[in-house]
Amino acid sequence: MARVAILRFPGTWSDRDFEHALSLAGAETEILWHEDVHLSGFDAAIVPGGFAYGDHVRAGAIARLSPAIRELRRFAEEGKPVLGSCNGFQILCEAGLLPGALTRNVGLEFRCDWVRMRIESDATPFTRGLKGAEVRMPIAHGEGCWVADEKTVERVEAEGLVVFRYVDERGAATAAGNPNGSLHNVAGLRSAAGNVVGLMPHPERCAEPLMGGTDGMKVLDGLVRSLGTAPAPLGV
Amino acid sequence: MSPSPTAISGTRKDPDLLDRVPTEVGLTPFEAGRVRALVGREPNALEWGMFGAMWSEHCGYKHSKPLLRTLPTKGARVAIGPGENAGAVDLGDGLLCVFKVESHNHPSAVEPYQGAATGVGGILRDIFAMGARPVAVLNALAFGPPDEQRTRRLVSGVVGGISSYGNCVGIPDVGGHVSFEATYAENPLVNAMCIGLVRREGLRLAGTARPGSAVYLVGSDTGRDGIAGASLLASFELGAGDDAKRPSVQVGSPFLEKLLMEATLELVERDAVEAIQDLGAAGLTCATSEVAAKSAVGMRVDVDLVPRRATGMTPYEVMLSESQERMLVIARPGRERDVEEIFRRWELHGTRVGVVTEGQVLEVRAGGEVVASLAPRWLVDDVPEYDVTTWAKAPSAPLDTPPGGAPPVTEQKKIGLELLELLASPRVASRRILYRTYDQMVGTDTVVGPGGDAAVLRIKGRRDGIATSVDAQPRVAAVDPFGGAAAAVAEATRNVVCMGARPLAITDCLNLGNPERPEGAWQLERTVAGIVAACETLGVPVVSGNVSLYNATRDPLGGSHDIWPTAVIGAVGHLDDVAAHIPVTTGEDGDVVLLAGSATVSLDVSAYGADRASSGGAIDLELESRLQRFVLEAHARGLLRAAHDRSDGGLGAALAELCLRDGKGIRATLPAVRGIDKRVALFGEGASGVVLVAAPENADALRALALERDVPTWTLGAVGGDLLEVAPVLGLPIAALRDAYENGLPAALGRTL
Amino acid sequence: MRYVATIHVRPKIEVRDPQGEAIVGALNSLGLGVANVRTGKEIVVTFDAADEAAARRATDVMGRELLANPVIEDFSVELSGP
Amino acid sequence: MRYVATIHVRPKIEVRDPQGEAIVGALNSLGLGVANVRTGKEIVVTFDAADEAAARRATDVMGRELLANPVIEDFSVELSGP
Ligand SMILES: Nc1ncnc2c1ncn2[C@@H]1O[C@H](COP(=O)(O)OP(=O)(O)O)[C@@H](O)[C@H]1O
Ligand SMILES: [Mg+2]
Repeated sequence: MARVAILRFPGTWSDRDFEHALSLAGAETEILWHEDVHLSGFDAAIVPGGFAYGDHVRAGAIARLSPAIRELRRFAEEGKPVLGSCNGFQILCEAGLLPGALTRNVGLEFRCDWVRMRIESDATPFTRGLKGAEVRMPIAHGEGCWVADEKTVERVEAEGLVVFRYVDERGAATAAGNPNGSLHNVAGLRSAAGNVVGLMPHPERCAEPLMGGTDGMKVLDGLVRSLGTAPAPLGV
Repeated sequence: MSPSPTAISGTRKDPDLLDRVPTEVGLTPFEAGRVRALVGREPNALEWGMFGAMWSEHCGYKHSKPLLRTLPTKGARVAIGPGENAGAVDLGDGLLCVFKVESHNHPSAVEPYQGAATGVGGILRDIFAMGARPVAVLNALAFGPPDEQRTRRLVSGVVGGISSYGNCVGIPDVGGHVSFEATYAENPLVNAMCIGLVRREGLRLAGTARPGSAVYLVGSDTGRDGIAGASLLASFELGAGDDAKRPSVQVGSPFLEKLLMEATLELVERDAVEAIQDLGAAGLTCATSEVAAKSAVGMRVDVDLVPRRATGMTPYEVMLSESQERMLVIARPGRERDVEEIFRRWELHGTRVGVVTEGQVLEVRAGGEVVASLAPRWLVDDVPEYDVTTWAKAPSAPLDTPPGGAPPVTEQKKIGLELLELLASPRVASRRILYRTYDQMVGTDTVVGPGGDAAVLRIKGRRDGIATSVDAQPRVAAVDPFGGAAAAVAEATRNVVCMGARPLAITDCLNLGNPERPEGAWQLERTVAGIVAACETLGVPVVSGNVSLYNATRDPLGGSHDIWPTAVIGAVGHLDDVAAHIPVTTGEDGDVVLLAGSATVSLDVSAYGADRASSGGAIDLELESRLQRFVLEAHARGLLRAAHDRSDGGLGAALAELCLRDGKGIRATLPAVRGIDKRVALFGEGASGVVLVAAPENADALRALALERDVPTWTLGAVGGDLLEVAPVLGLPIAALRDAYENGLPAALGRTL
Repeated sequence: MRYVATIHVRPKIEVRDPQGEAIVGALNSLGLGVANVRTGKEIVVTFDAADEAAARRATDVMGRELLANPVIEDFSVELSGP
Repeated sequence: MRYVATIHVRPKIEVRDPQGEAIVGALNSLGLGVANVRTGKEIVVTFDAADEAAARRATDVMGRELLANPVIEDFSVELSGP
């Protein structure tokens, strides 16, 4: 069975939610405290949502100093799948594992809502075969506005690193579909190698019908299938 | 008898101080006499301070306790009644649902953002102090008119504070209530409710500390913030002369709260603790004396060991500081290492500050000396009680503020336009602009979040679930405190019923004015009586609650008006199968739309408004009870497609909200009730009304069941089309309804959605 | 006339600063010997005023009415220009 | 030796500052003629270092490693003490 590590920093709160959703996807999970993160023996790692260290200074800034990040970097360099959602995406950007930075939503407010996204890259273990698909997932963040300098933005687009892009009801990447003012409607990115993926929305919150949607299961199921050992997922 | 500590210098020498000190800590001469009689000597300044805080209205419930005893608190499903940090109901199979509502009105008036944030922090601690994991928060708010600058600042601050705190800790906000009425302009209401879950064996109560056990203080360092703030001592001038300038504003740290919560729950899970108590009002004084009194033990605390945030703090300041995010933890003997290890791993500052002792004395030490020595029960159990009914007096003249509030509609417009205006009005319009700033889904248990009649939560690993709603009926209460309180209980439980859940119990927060005035006393008495009557008839006990008195508002002439008596009621209901709740839908094309319960409505205290209210719209509690049971039975028999409570905005708003769920139309006619004007029928408000939607093949069975259960029904029409049509008075496109309903509040607050 | 004002907003000394507390911990984990941290905001405003006295009055309004919360924060102004 | 450093963190000029934009609107609604606002942070750190050179190195570490994100922010340091 696929073994997935879920990192827990002081202030993380989506750890249990991922644990539950991944168990539905047929993965074996373990929550690791950030001070004792040893990833050998794991097939993939999740950096979940939350307010690590209260998001003080900037979201993810203090978490970046944790010993867990060194281990995560090593793990990512080995080509192992890493998924950061919400605060996890912020931490991955702060750690330099993904380009750019996440700043305060242009509306200056925390926003909890459902958003639509188009999957633009299937060169990741999470989105294989999903290119072009439109998905609906919840967001819950106050600092999800992705920014970068012009050159980085160009490179990100040229290399096809955008994995998730906010779209409106008609499927267009307009301001109306963009909940936080992210440049180019970026909702999620991948690393050049494709194994590290971060996104602001919460796939673990839409992994069963009772939660109002199942598109998140596509991403988690994609991971488990890419690890090649999964039984058929439950509940979708 | 307790050892007599050396008096803090000054107390005895200066005869003037003898009377000034008790007054300054908020005690009346009568109460000071009681203190002296209990203690048997002249207390020192610290001891006076401890009495002042513990005997304050906030901690001691002086004016409400006798009335609160009349509340029905027993029931087959009640696991813990009032008296603990929170109450609890039994969900079966060893799981308890713990919940409570708490007010933070005064702090929020002073500093809306921090006041509301620390209100959320406080109620969370009440829940996890019992060993329960918080799974949801709700909030009930009341503000003045939204077009006023002051209101807008309060709304932004309060909602921002709630959102920042709850989101950071990671507890979903699943529902609430917001009133906008002039009466709250100066004195907003900020009530927060929290729900937690705990296995029976994990429950921790305060009364289980045993002599010899170590006492730890964990969490935030103790600062000078909010020294005795809860005892209404805005500026207590003991000690250094700059005390008055110290803000009593407390700044919360949700990050620390999250760590404190996880550490506390781990302490309980590993069974390393004997008792836990959160530090709230009156800080260390309250926590130590409550644990000691409830456990019938004593406690020795050395204030020198308390980690401080400020230098030079006196024992008085340490004992009465209300710094946030602190817990008192009584370790099991032999488990001190585990306790300390858990603190350390959660990166928390936890310090041993004392020990539980045999004799029933709370002894405070500083600099190697005893600086206070009091029996805990004096502070906790011997609080004087006042029977407000002895001076209660109904107001002789009707209220001078028309509770309808809105200007009377003199020149009547087209009724369709009136409905749109009503949907856009602050009393009715969607609260989405506020609750979308709250994380509603963290925890992945929210099956129905804000926006439905009640929220629905699943419980992972189980089939059953919880429904919860928090409500208030201030306009009704303004003219009839009894009726308003009863209507609030009815609405909260009815909202839960509209999700298909059986109400198990309620929690209540009594937000009222000055109980020392005859009218305030009368309002308090009538409010409690209304809750009692509704609870008894509806069969729901009260398991927890909170009282916030002295909510008063100043008028331009410098006089002081109490706010409308506002009972905020939080209801918790149970669903055997959470997946089988009544869904938040409009229904299918051709489905039959009915009104069940009561068609007796009036514009008197409605959102639509009337020039003068003559009555508060009496509630027939027997009918309410039959209605709730009927809806549940109809749902159990599979007869319902949808249900929606008729509340603010009357039947017109209820039908419009039903249409907006799926964006489907409804064709309806008004219930034919003799002598009722069409505006009254459409916009009038009254308790005990639910709009039901049923598949055509079930409609007859539904009506037959209603007849059998003695619940009147009126067939209104059918789902279909893309208009809300109420023949013969209006026909409105869904898009227009949506625009009015969604943009109404942003517009009123001067924002864009 | 165009002026530039830098308005410094700081929590009052006796008010708790949880962000500062978190930074102390983080900096010490980097091996620095940090005793205390206080965090504040700095708002640089470019604006027009008739003269320096008017500019000072304007910055005072900015601080009092909007940028600082008088209950828990103090502010100070550095004015430059025109 | 004890030093006090004030570290100013400002968004890079090309990065959008929505908070600054909101303040422009709010200040203008107070009737002030505001052209532009940029918001930054100001962190006052009290810390120990062997000497001034060490103190400067320490503040550099603070800014680079934690207080400013080079992708979006610049920082500057004012050092005083011991
Ligand atoms: N302050 C709030 N926070 C979260 N949700 C709220 C708040 N106020 C209202 N709501 C939600 O908005 C919906 C409508 O509220 P309300 O008009 O009071 O409904 P009802 O009349 O059915 O009680 C409910 O789902 C309620 O939970
Ligand atoms: Mg309501």
